[in-house]
Amino acid sequence: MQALHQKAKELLESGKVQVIIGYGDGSGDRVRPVFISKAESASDLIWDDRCRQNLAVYLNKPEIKKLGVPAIVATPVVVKTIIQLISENQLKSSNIVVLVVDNDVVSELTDNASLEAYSAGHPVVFPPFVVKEIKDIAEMSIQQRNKYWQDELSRCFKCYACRAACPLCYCERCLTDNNQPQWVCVASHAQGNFEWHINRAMHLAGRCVECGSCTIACPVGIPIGLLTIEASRIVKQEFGQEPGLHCDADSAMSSFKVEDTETFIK
Amino acid sequence: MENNFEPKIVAFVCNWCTYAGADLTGTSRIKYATNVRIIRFPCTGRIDYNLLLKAFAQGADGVIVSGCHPNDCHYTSGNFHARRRWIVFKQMMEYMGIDMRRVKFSWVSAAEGAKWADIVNTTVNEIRELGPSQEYLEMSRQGVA
Amino acid sequence: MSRIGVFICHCGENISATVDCEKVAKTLASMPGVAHSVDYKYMCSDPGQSLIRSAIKEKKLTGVVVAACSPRMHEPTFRKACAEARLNPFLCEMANLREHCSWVHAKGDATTDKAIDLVSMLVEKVKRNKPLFPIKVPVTKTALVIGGGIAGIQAALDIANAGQKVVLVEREPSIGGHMSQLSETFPTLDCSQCILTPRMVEVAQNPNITLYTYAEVESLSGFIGNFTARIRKKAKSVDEKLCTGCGECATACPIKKIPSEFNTGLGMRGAIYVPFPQAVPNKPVIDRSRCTYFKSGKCKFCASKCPAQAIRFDQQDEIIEIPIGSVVVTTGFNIKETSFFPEYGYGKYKDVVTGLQFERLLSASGPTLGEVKRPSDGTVPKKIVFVACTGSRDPAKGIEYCSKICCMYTAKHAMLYKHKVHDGDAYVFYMDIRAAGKGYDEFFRRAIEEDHVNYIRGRISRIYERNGKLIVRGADTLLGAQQVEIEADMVVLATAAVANDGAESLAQKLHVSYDAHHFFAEAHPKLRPVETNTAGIFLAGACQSPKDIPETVSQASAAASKVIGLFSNAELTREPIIAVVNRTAPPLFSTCVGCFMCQSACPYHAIEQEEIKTREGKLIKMVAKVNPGLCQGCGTCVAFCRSKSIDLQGYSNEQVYAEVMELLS
Amino acid sequence: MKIGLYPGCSLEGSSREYAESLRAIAPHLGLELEEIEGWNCCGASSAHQLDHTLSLALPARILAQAEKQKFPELLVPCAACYNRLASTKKDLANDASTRDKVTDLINMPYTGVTSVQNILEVLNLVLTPDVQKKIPAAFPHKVVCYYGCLLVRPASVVHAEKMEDPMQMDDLMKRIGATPLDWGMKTECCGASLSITRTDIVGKLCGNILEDATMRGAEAIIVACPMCHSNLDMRRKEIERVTGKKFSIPIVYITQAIGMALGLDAKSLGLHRHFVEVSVHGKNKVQQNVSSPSMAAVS
Repeated sequence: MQALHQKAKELLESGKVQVIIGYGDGSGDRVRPVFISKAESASDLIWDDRCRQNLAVYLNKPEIKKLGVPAIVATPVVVKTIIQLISENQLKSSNIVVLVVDNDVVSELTDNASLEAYSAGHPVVFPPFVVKEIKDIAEMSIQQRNKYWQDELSRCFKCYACRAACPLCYCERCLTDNNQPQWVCVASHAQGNFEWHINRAMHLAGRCVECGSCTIACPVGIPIGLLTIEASRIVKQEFGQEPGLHCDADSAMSSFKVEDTETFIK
Repeated sequence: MENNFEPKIVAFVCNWCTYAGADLTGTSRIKYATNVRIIRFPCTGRIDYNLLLKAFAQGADGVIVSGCHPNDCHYTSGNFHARRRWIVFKQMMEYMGIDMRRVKFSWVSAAEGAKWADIVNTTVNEIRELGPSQEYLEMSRQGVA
Repeated sequence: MSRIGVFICHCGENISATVDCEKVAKTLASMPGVAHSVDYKYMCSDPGQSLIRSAIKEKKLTGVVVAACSPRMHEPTFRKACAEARLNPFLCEMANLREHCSWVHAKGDATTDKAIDLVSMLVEKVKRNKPLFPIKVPVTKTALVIGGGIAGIQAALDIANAGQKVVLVEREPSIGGHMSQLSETFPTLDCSQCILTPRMVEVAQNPNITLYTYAEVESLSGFIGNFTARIRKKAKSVDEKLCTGCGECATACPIKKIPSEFNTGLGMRGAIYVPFPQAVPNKPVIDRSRCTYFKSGKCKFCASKCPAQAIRFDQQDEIIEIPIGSVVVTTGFNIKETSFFPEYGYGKYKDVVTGLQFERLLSASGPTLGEVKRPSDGTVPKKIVFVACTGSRDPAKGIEYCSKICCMYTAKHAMLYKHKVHDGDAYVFYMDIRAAGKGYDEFFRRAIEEDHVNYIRGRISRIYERNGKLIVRGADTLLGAQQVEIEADMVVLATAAVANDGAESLAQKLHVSYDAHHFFAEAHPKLRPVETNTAGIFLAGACQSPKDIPETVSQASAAASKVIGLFSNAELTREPIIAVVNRTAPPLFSTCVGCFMCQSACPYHAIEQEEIKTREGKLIKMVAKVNPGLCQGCGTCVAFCRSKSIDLQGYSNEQVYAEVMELLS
Repeated sequence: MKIGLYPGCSLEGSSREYAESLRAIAPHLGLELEEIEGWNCCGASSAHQLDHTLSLALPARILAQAEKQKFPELLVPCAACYNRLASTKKDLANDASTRDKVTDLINMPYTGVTSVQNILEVLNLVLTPDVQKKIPAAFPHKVVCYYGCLLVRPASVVHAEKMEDPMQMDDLMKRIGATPLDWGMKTECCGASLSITRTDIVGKLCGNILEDATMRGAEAIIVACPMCHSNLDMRRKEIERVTGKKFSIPIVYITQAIGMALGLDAKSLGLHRHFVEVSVHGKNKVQQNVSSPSMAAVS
């Protein structure tokens, strides 16, 4: 942690960055995002395995942009998110400083190549309970899956916390806010929830870097991360394309290969 | 037992190939079932998967999506993008428990009038076997009621 | 509240035979938003159309649905009728009750109900149609012709003589293409140079034509009427203005032993050379890969000998950017080398030559000044075997098409050989003779009857050399496939005509599609043979598929007429079925968040990035913008856009959504 | 290099010299040949005229046997057997239903793992530069290489590049010091099985081959197929009767040529079995080679 504090102080004092986005103590034993712009309060930054929210979601917020060049304390999935956002023209590696901490050694990643190298070296590892959930659902029949998701999604009351937590959900007017025509029913009944969650999954297919922030954010504990994990799995299996690896990658869903294969179009 | 359930099926087709193929079915006077209504799109690339969701929500029992064969697309790549979209959408729907046998994807060129009639007839028979689309209707009714 | 007019057509009784038209009209009359609903026997007839026009005026209709045949048939007709009644044509839609309903179903309620559904679906759509106006696009009145063979020359001259500007780009040091390498041309045997050279001179002298030789297209961007071409003028190392074409440099150049491309390797040229005597422009270029100065910095003989001091060793490649309104691709073809055929010796035997090489031997300006001599020892061959279909019509060689011109030039070769070597024997192995042009069959018959060329129907299996002679082993299928072995002095292979090298990369630069053999793809084989799927880019000649000179010239003139037609009006009008990115009031400016995935999805590169700035010029956000000239209205971007910020006029999200809702309600 | 060997009937019968010469040179090339146990006939040309499934089952059983004995590669010196095994492997590879039918017939597990190699491919692997060092310019003769048909065709099965003008044998001959001449009859037909029914046709066809080779001054015709050898060598009298010309050019297996280059004695190479006296020999001194087939690799 000291190395992180030292680095944060240096960056702020040198004026290289105007704000450090990192993790600080939250209520109870939880951790919450902190935005440090004064060198003295650099020591508020903490770094342990409780730090799991995806801080990249704050990089494009107008309030942060107003402050100037931000630095961000990044877990591997945050680095992947930044690479994906760069490939979607939302960020430029030149005006952010990414701090990665590996067993108390802090290093700065300030260009595409270093981000990509770091991301390549840190594949996503699912916690055991997620692995188990994925396996359970995979073994279900289509009826069982229908029942499972109907039950889970029935708890959704359209608070859209998942949308707020996801750094890749950066649309200013979301599909759900569209009422001419009303693509997604507003009410949080079975149909409205189904339409929202399948659209969220389709929109993140080939883009979700599986950081799990949406699952963390869901107040009623629906494992909605599984949906976007499945969407990205389909894209990787069918088209061999993985998000968060290259800053100049072509997005899987807006490109194609003549030799894409399928068996159901007759 | 004579199954005389008449399924309601909507077909999303591309104007340059399948719509023209259906025209050819007409000019060749090939008869087929009346259950299908065709909606014309400039290209399969234009067909939004949300339309399928809306169709089922409105009580459709089956959907046909058809367009140009690969490399035939009037706009060179609309059907390739559509293919990628359907590959992901089909598996996502099945992952969330929706039986995708009610959706028929096909390539029908402007010269395949007979094939269009055959697709319509086989789809109508298959959907008749599956019966009315229960799980989606329940989902809509359960919420709205 | 919309006031929609519904017009149900009986189409004689094509529709009314199985659809109860009156019932459909009556049912639609009670549909909300429908102000007028009638049925009539022939809607597309003049009285039918006047029904629509008068209804629009009397009932002040805001939209029209004509339920009749396929919109692919009469949509333009009814849209024109609405326009005449001062209703925007794009507020008129058609329901297909004939091909999709009456002709394919039996009479009965189900059919009539389906008809009602189809019409009511279109009514809901029309309620949400917006008036649209054709897109006007300015047109730059300069044509770019790529390729200076006979096709390019003809197209350039036709366009220039119509008063339009032309830029003709040719890769070789001189225009003329393959035609300048021919001796005489079938079927009239008039000398190729005599009929071609005047045209070449005309190109050089025509004020409307800017000629760039030894130059290639670097890139082409933009769209119909508004292309920008970047041409790379390769350094000729000679100042074209000063050079008088006297040829002193060529004689002075110490390097003599470079196989001349023009003479297909049978003749030699120097490092500084003019490809052939009648070259246009008749100015030399330095082949920098073979010139001693560029290798070791010494020599410079040509510079010392040049009376006009025109040699420029330090000249660099030059890139020119030209606004272009239309492009004609006339890059021509190539022929397979003998080394491609293992069964005929892999190009080991000097006396096994291609048709083009034999043309050079026959040509008066050729390496043997028109005398037929064996490349190996220079003796006059007494027995020549001509082999048709070498590589062509041969799926095993990957060339399954017929190269179209070989039967005719092989007959010509045999005739010219007999004219030059009276006591010589000419054999032609053929599969089928293709001589379908005007005067072609008579020409080929003359070869047999007057010049006694021995035509043997059969393929040859192998050629190998045995004590100085070429043993040609074949079969004569007209004599029961009897084995034939000929000891020939020389063999001429009529090798397959293939796409010119570099065709694929040029096609990719122009975004024009090409087939598996790298020939350019025409928009429609029968109805649009000289157009491509990319608006404003036309094709002519053998670059589209192998063809002879008469066909090439007629295609060139056809392509030229397309260009002249395009340039004849100041602006270009295009159907307004295009995508539009929404714009909203500040501070949002647009719901588009600039992910630009639509840009990579667009096959026509029609989506650009627009910078939205404050008055002081500070960048607020980047949003997508559709170029109306390029967008062809496929809608892939619309269905793809996650935030639904882009919509397709004529098939908007609201319209298609309404169609689905109405259809299933 | 240890490799499975499928000799086939002719290497045990009419072309014993091909097998003897192969076994004689094997140790010198570091080649360890291990014959397949209980091998059966490959069906040759007769099987696939009678019954297509039989013509697949016979070679499949051989390959299944090779799999049982865990041979990654299988050397098949005879061109006909090689062609049958290679085409069966290809046919069964992409036709699951026939594969199941055949595996039932031979009731042995067959997956098609073993790769089928002909004599030229194996010799190309083992005749390495350091082996060449041991036999410098040891077979200094002008020769022509006759490939025949089954070693180079059909292209889909036998991936010989430059099918019309193959060079593998010419290349091997260069490695042992010979000078292969360019000639037109490399892949011309020798008449094959017509040598029994229509020997006159074989006489005419082989006559062309022999005449062309002799005319070019070749001292021997190198072959790698029992059928080519027997037609060009054993039928020499009929050929001379049909063509009315005398040919004394010997027909030598490539394995015999290598054997002579290694200086092995004529008897161990089976040269005494030829009808036409072998007038060429290796430069190195003749050494008595008593290697028996099962002897492990010497060098």
